[in-house]
Amino acid sequence: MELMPMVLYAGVLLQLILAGVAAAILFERKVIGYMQLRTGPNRHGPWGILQTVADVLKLLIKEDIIPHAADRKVFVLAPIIAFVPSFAILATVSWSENLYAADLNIGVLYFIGLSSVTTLGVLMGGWSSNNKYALLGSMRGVAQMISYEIPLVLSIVGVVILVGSLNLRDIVFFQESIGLWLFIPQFLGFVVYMISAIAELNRSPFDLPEAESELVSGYHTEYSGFRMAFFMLAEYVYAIAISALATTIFFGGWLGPDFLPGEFWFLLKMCFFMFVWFWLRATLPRARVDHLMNFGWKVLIPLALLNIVITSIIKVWMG
Amino acid sequence: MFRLLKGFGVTLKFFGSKKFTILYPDEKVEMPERFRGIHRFFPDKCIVCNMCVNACPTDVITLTGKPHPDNPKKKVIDTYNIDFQGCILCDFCTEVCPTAAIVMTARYDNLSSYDRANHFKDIDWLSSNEVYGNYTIEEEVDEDEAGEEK
Amino acid sequence: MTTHTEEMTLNMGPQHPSTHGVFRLKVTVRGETITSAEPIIGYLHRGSEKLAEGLAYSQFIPYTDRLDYMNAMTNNYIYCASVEELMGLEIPERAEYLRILTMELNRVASHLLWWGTFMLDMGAISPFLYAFRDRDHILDRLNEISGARMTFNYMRIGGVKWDAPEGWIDRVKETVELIRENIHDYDTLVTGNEIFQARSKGVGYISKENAVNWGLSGPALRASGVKFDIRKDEPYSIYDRFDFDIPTREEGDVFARYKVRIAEIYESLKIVEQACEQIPDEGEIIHKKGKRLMMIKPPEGEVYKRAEASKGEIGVYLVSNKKKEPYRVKLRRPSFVNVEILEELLIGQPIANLVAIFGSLDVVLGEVDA
Amino acid sequence: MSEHLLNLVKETIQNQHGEEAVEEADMNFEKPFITIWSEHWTHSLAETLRDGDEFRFDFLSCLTGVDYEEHMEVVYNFYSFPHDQYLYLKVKTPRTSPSVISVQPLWKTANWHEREAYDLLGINFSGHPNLKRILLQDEWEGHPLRKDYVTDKKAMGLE
Repeated sequence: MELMPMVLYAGVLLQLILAGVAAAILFERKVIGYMQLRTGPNRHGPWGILQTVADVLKLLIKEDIIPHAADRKVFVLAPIIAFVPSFAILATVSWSENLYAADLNIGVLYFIGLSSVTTLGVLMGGWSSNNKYALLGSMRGVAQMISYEIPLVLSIVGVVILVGSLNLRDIVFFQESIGLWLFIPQFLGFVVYMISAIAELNRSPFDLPEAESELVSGYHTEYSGFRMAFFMLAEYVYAIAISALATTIFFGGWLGPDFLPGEFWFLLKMCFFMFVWFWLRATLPRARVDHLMNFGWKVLIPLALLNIVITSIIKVWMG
Repeated sequence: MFRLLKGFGVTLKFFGSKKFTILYPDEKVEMPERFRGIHRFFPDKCIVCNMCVNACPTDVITLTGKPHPDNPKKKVIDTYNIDFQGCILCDFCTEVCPTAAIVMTARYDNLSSYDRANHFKDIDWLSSNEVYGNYTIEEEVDEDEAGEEK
Repeated sequence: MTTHTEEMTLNMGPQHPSTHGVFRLKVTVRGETITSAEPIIGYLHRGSEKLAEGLAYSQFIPYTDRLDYMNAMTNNYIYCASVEELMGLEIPERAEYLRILTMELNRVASHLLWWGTFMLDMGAISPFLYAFRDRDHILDRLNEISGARMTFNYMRIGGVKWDAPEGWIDRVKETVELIRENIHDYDTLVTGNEIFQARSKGVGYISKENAVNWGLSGPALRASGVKFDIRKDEPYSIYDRFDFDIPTREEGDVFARYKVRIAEIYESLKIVEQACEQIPDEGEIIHKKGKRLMMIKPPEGEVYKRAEASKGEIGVYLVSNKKKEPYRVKLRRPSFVNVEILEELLIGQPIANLVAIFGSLDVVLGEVDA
Repeated sequence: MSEHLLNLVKETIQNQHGEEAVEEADMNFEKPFITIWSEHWTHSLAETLRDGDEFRFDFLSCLTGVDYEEHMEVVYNFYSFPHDQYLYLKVKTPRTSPSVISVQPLWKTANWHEREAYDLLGINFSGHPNLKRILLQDEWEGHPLRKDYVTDKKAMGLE
């Protein structure tokens, strides 16, 4: 792409993503509210539609507090470092057959590689706050995100072996050609992906870095106002990105019956993933750190490896 | 092994079931007759016997009386104050009152204010506090019914 | 390059999201492992015992509401019962049944609330709201009979304040049915959950000897294998007329305390049902001496009376010197005693277990600080 | 049954500390009730109560202090799970410098009970590992549950 359309695409996408995050937060609060016999937000706008807008506005006009004892430069930089990669990885997502930014032949690698930079933001935020809860939270967060990065990558390897390409668009075309979404032949990989994605996102039941009953608010305890908003934004953009990736590689991307455009199917599948994550949050208690680590290293990684072995055998055997 | 999956069924069941929330300022909980809400005072009934002041465990009631204009042996109420900063709505004042001059309404939501000093309520406020619940007096019942019919 | 690690002092509270009120726990941690813990209390101290010395006997009843505000009926009861014992009052039959009904309903409400907040500590948010919904049904019933939702001030020396309103007993029966059904759902949601079991089984073990020596009472004691319930072993009021079990567990861990409380809800519902059947249709509800609120003067003497509250053994030690006011009231608050064991229990545990252990003891700070 | 226990405890104390050690021994609401002076309340006696075969008072239900103006009393309410029996033990101590031995080493639950009694009544429990204020703040003056404690609002500067 040329520079101008690229900038334009990024600008439009940013706006859409912001709207998407606002919708996702509302969606989350509504879903969880309904599951808890509440109605969720309902004061701002019909059906509480403007609730997130009001929240964001409130965050933006709040006083910008930087704790006296904080490491100022790192403290300021941390939310940005956490947010930027979560947005940058969206470049490779192909929303439909024709709507995409970069047709990258190492799309999967780019996606996974860049997203792990967020870890750095978490660590920086937790360390620079000079707060004990934040420090513990960020330590937990980093340990968890690094550990779960491995099963996450390994679970995708099975798909890559089957398809023979790292290009996200090729993966969808492959699914179109065999007429089957990959979560069926790659069911084991899919399960491992779903579980480690939750841990990657620090969402319930693996939300240990921000376990509010233990660590107040984890690594962003000291953040407020728009810096806090940045962390929140990063978290939700990341949730959107991960569900976009899941949609692409396991659920056939934009594929779907013809009477509706591909973007619609893509969004619908993403919504499904988001709903599952909210559902989990409403149902499960929080896991404990050591259990989480044990589970990641002793269960998920062997499972993912097993999946790779099986896939390779099938691939070789089938030709 | 996967008994945790059952939990998803439970939350999903609640997802579709009726919501329990009461949208507070629009709809309010109907308090039962006995509900111990904020007091109402009837100056005409009061015989200035000081029972409520003695019975109050938090000492928030203060009152003074003045001689009855017709019968100097009797007294009528002059000032009557409750300091709601300390009132714990325990109902002892109404329990000991021999003439039911101080009663508790079913109201619970008209004390909020921005200033603590506003919680000091005098005889005017207390006697004009709206009455509903257990302690309706005859005339007001008629008025209420008339109002509903309209 | 040399590295060294140091211990870190971490303040949990008094304004921490999971301290159940204003409770401060000063812990030192090495990494995430607790090396020492010191509970610091008193942030909610209101001097109840001193206040009692300046008030007439009846006037202290609303203050007992504010000790364990989740289970105020039993507090009401034990205070009134100790004065009654000093005075040697006979309580009318119907009043006794009303007392049992309200106390047991309140116990269910208290256990439900514990269940909700405990699960919130464990990171599950939905149970909290489900528990509050069912608790509300009970609070509505208690509101109908006593005129308040939490600080009931319902019992009087010699009886109870109000008789049951019309149709109340039937509504209680309906509520019991409703709650029994719902609890089953909640059980499915939580008890079988593997994450929850992994976090609670084997965590916070208290041995039988330790539990007795530390003076634990109530569900915490029974979860350690001591089959003791004051309602059964030393029946007060008319508890000997009802048929119910004392749930006990041998494990002594967080999960055992959880199971004991859930089982106790079922037992309490059983008692409520039986009381609804047995209650006489009408009758006096208060002894005639108790009717004159401000004129209660027990004879000289002292008495220690205890009862089974939802958190454990609540006791009142009352000294009377034949005046209008009590000479000395000592309140043995179960939470105050139960929370004490924390300093020993937490050592060597990771921070994530802290909230589970603390939550499993079911502590209400209004009661700890009196 | 309970009277038998009362005599038993009485004899035990008299054996350990002489005939006049027991100030008062009575039944109070069908429960044995014994008063002794603080110099006779010793660890060996407490240990006998906890471990002696007839007593086995393993549960210290409540510990409190009372200010009787001419003297102070610490009241122990013991319960025995194995024998299902009670004992009230009142330990008298002079008001000027009230001091009683700490039973914390025997019943761990006594730890906070004793701290509370120290905090509110100013009774000193010798041998307590951490005897400091528990409910009131550390710099509080006086002991509120003493009968001569000034509760006047004006004197406390609240009005």
